[in-house]
Amino acid sequence: MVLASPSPFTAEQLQAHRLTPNEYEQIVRLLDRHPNLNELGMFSVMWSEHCCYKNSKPLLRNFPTTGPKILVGPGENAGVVDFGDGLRVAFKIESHNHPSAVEPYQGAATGVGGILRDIFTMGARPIASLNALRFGPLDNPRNRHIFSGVVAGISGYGNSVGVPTIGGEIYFDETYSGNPLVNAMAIGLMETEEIVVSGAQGVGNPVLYVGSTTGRDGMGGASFASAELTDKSEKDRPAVQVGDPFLEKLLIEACLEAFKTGAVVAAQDMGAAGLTCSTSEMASKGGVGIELDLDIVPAREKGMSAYEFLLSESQERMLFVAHKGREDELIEIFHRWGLQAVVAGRVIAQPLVRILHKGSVVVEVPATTLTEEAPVYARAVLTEPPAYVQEAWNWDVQTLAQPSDWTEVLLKLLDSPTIASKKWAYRQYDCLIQGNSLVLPGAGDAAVIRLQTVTGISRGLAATVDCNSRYVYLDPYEGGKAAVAEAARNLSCVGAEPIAVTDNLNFGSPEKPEVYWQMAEACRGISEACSFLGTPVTGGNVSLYNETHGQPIYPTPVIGMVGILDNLEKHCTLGFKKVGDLVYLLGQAGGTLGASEYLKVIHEMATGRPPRINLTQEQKVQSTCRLGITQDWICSAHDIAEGGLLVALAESAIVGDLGVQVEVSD
Amino acid sequence: MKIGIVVFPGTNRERDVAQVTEGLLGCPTQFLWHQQTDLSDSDVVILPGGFSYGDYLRCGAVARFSPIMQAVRQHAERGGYVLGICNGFQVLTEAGLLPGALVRNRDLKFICDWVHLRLENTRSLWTRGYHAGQVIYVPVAHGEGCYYADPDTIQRLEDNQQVVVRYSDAQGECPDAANINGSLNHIAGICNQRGNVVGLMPHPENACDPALGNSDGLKFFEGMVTEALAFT
Amino acid sequence: MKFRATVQITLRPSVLDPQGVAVRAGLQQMGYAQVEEVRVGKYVQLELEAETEEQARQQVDRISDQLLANPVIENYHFDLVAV
Amino acid sequence: MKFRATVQITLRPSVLDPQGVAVRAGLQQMGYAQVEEVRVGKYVQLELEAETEEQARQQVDRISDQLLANPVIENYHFDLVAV
Repeated sequence: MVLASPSPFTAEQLQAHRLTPNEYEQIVRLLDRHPNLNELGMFSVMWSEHCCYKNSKPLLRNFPTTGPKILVGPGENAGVVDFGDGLRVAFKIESHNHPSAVEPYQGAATGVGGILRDIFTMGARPIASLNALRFGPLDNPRNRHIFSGVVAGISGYGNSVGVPTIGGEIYFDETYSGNPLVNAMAIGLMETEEIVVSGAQGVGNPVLYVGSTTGRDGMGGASFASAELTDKSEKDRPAVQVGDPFLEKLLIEACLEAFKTGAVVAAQDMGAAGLTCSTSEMASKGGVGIELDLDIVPAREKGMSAYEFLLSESQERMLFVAHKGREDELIEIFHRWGLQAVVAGRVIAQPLVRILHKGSVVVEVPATTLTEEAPVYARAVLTEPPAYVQEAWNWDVQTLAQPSDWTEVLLKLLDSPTIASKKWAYRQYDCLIQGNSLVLPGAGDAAVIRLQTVTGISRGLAATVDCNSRYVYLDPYEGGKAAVAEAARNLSCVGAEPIAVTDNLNFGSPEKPEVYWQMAEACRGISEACSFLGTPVTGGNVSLYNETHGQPIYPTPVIGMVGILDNLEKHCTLGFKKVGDLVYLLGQAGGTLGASEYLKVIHEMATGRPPRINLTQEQKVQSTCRLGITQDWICSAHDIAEGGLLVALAESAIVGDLGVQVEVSD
Repeated sequence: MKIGIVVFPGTNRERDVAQVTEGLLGCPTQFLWHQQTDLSDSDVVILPGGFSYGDYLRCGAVARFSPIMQAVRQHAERGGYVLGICNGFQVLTEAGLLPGALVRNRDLKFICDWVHLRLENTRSLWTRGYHAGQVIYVPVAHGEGCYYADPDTIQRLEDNQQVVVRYSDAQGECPDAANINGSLNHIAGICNQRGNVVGLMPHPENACDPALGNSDGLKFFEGMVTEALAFT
Repeated sequence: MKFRATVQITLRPSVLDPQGVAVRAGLQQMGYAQVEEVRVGKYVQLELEAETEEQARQQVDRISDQLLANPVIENYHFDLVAV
Repeated sequence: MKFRATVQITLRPSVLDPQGVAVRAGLQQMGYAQVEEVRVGKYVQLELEAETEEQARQQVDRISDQLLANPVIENYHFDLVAV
């Protein structure tokens, strides 16, 4: 039954709020009335892909998410994994692709700030971060500007906040020219007895707003028509937020101190869409309601409307639920660290989000309508691979001319930005702070840092981010498997046992059948590999509509993976060590040139069928490699990836400052 | 020998130093919050690395006016030992406890890399364990580490042997290529005339733990332990 | 003719200015309580050759818009004098 | 009375100004060959309460000398207007 009264909103307003007509109708059915403008803004953000995964939810259902070492799986701010002896590791990856295209420095910086907050909101001290970056070719000045801005932003924020940036990957390809990818991963070590959850509990408990003040930043660029904002001229409304790493460092210390008092019932970072997201998710996860008064929220600007308060994306802010009577204890801690802290509301029995402004109720909606009842689109998946894939699979290697000068080929490959050394970038990241970094950027296939228990037991944590998006573009199922297999292989090459995954699924528009097919097939491959290799998915992020002028980027499901080194001395790096050492190839030689970097760099072709992953073989090769490292049979190990065997040998020689001689028999 | 490590809002390497002074060397170590004014309980005061007050305006510009800096000045005037590492060195120059200033790196980028340092003055508490001309391999991590002072000050530093460490190559030479951030005379660290206040940009504390592969920096802190024995 | 331009680049009013906030806190700590608002920006001094003042103004405006200021989060304004 | 001061802080000529050098190189690359000299500094805008303009000037001068500029490497100059 749709209400007889006409909708107070024009088609443009709905479009600006990225809500389709029938999504609007569903809102009206859920509320049994028309939403007001503030409520419409809240639904617009909460029903975006970023918050509710409406297009990807059906595909994520079959990821394996449980395992003996998994303490917290998908659904919380970050996944938590048991590393033994009381060591519990929180980790997650998140994307800031669109803001980084608009303002590279601040887009990347606030991406790092946001993912760090997801970690310490669980009660964990951030101990490391990694990043997966993708740009267009560097011969284009615009791409160079975005690349140097993003690296400077990660460096500026990460170094100041005091978390070592220990690893990552950078790719360059035309597909990312108009739409760079900036995925930031963070890792933390639990410092509180109990893992802090985000579900609100205890009717009457105070709701605390802590951290920085609220301003109008982040509104201009979001999906809001200008009509909804106060008369502030466009010139004054920036599309991007500016991060303050100094304040975030204070927020880390204050929050961890606050959690250890036991006075905090629940906590959540104010991520995308700030107050809207935190109030509705905390209420719905706890099965209760939250009432919040905007007049009490510390504002940085005068005359802000309720709409602007609710949708502002100002940085470095958190929402807490405290035990009634212990709020002053928490407020004192935040004030000592020079931060805002006010009781802005309370937990209520009815499962509603009720927002007050200037003495009147401006929003009152059931919390679950915002979080659980978002539409889910189970789209049809193509039964046949799209034309571009079939054409690529028919590519015949025989048509390829044999190179006359192999040295020339190697030098050209080593000189291509995707393969070449990334020192220009990681030299700007502080990878040593906190004094636990063992395998540094460039030294091994994965980063390794030391974890220490209070009782002095030390253990290694290895971490990596990986994805070859050309493989996924040309065969999403095998490409998805390859991304997981390569991440696990990189961990095994430093001697670590792969434990768990966080993923960042970067795709084009799901409304395009071939893109949705890429998503479905990639997820099928990822879940198969994660199940087989025993690395469950503990959460992650989905970023869709990554396109320029309607042209989607290569499907890029970035896999972040962490692994355990029981014995810190038994770790391995990729550089050759001693003259006279023998070089072994684990696994089969040969394979295909399909979708290879060789084809792209030397022949400027992105075609052919990528190599198929044999997971049983993969498991054997990796466990043999790990065994060899623990038995001290192996003194260097390197995964064969872009550029194949030739480039892998060259990289081990260069890093080891030695030579290598190999006979290749036909 | 009791160690006091100063913590400003934004300091972020205080634990790295404590891991060495207390963790590796067993010296009693405590953190001193920037609003404290009593340093009587500390024989050695260390200003560690970080971004005090976010390094806004200038690195260390705001930290210099914290209440504790008055106490640090008095501690230094009494002959007490003061060490400023990276941001700590910047705060000491802003406070006038050491001459000159640290400006933006020559190539405008933050640098985190390992460098060779040549020991120049080995009479200070911190460099007593090394011999003059010795080359050590330690990391740097800074964006504003280019040491600058007017020509007279530079001349005075050289004449009084107040240059403690210089950026060099593996052989101890000082070609321009080894000057990582454009510092005048390759200066990486200096001391005051009396020698009790030392400031340097590199991070010896991140090159102390053999378990992490390099301990060239450990002797830097061991001087305090041998000095302590001399006290008792 | 030689001209000297002084370009003042400031963050847009509603953009968070962490530097301004930190400097104001520092000033208050030093006892300057009567300082209410602090904004920190960039200041660029240019010397350039141009036929006329009008042409110099156009040059500086384009330079400021294309390179010196980041239009997404900054505003600029400049003064020009013949040298 | 309320006053607004604009403080311009520039590096002393003897101090290397890598930012100025980089900006000039960038401008040349963009075809602005006629730009000869570029110096990059800081610009601070203060709003403060004071009884008289004279008192405000003294305050701003002390603030600039003590905090905003580092005399070892920087010069400062400011303008003041009543608001």
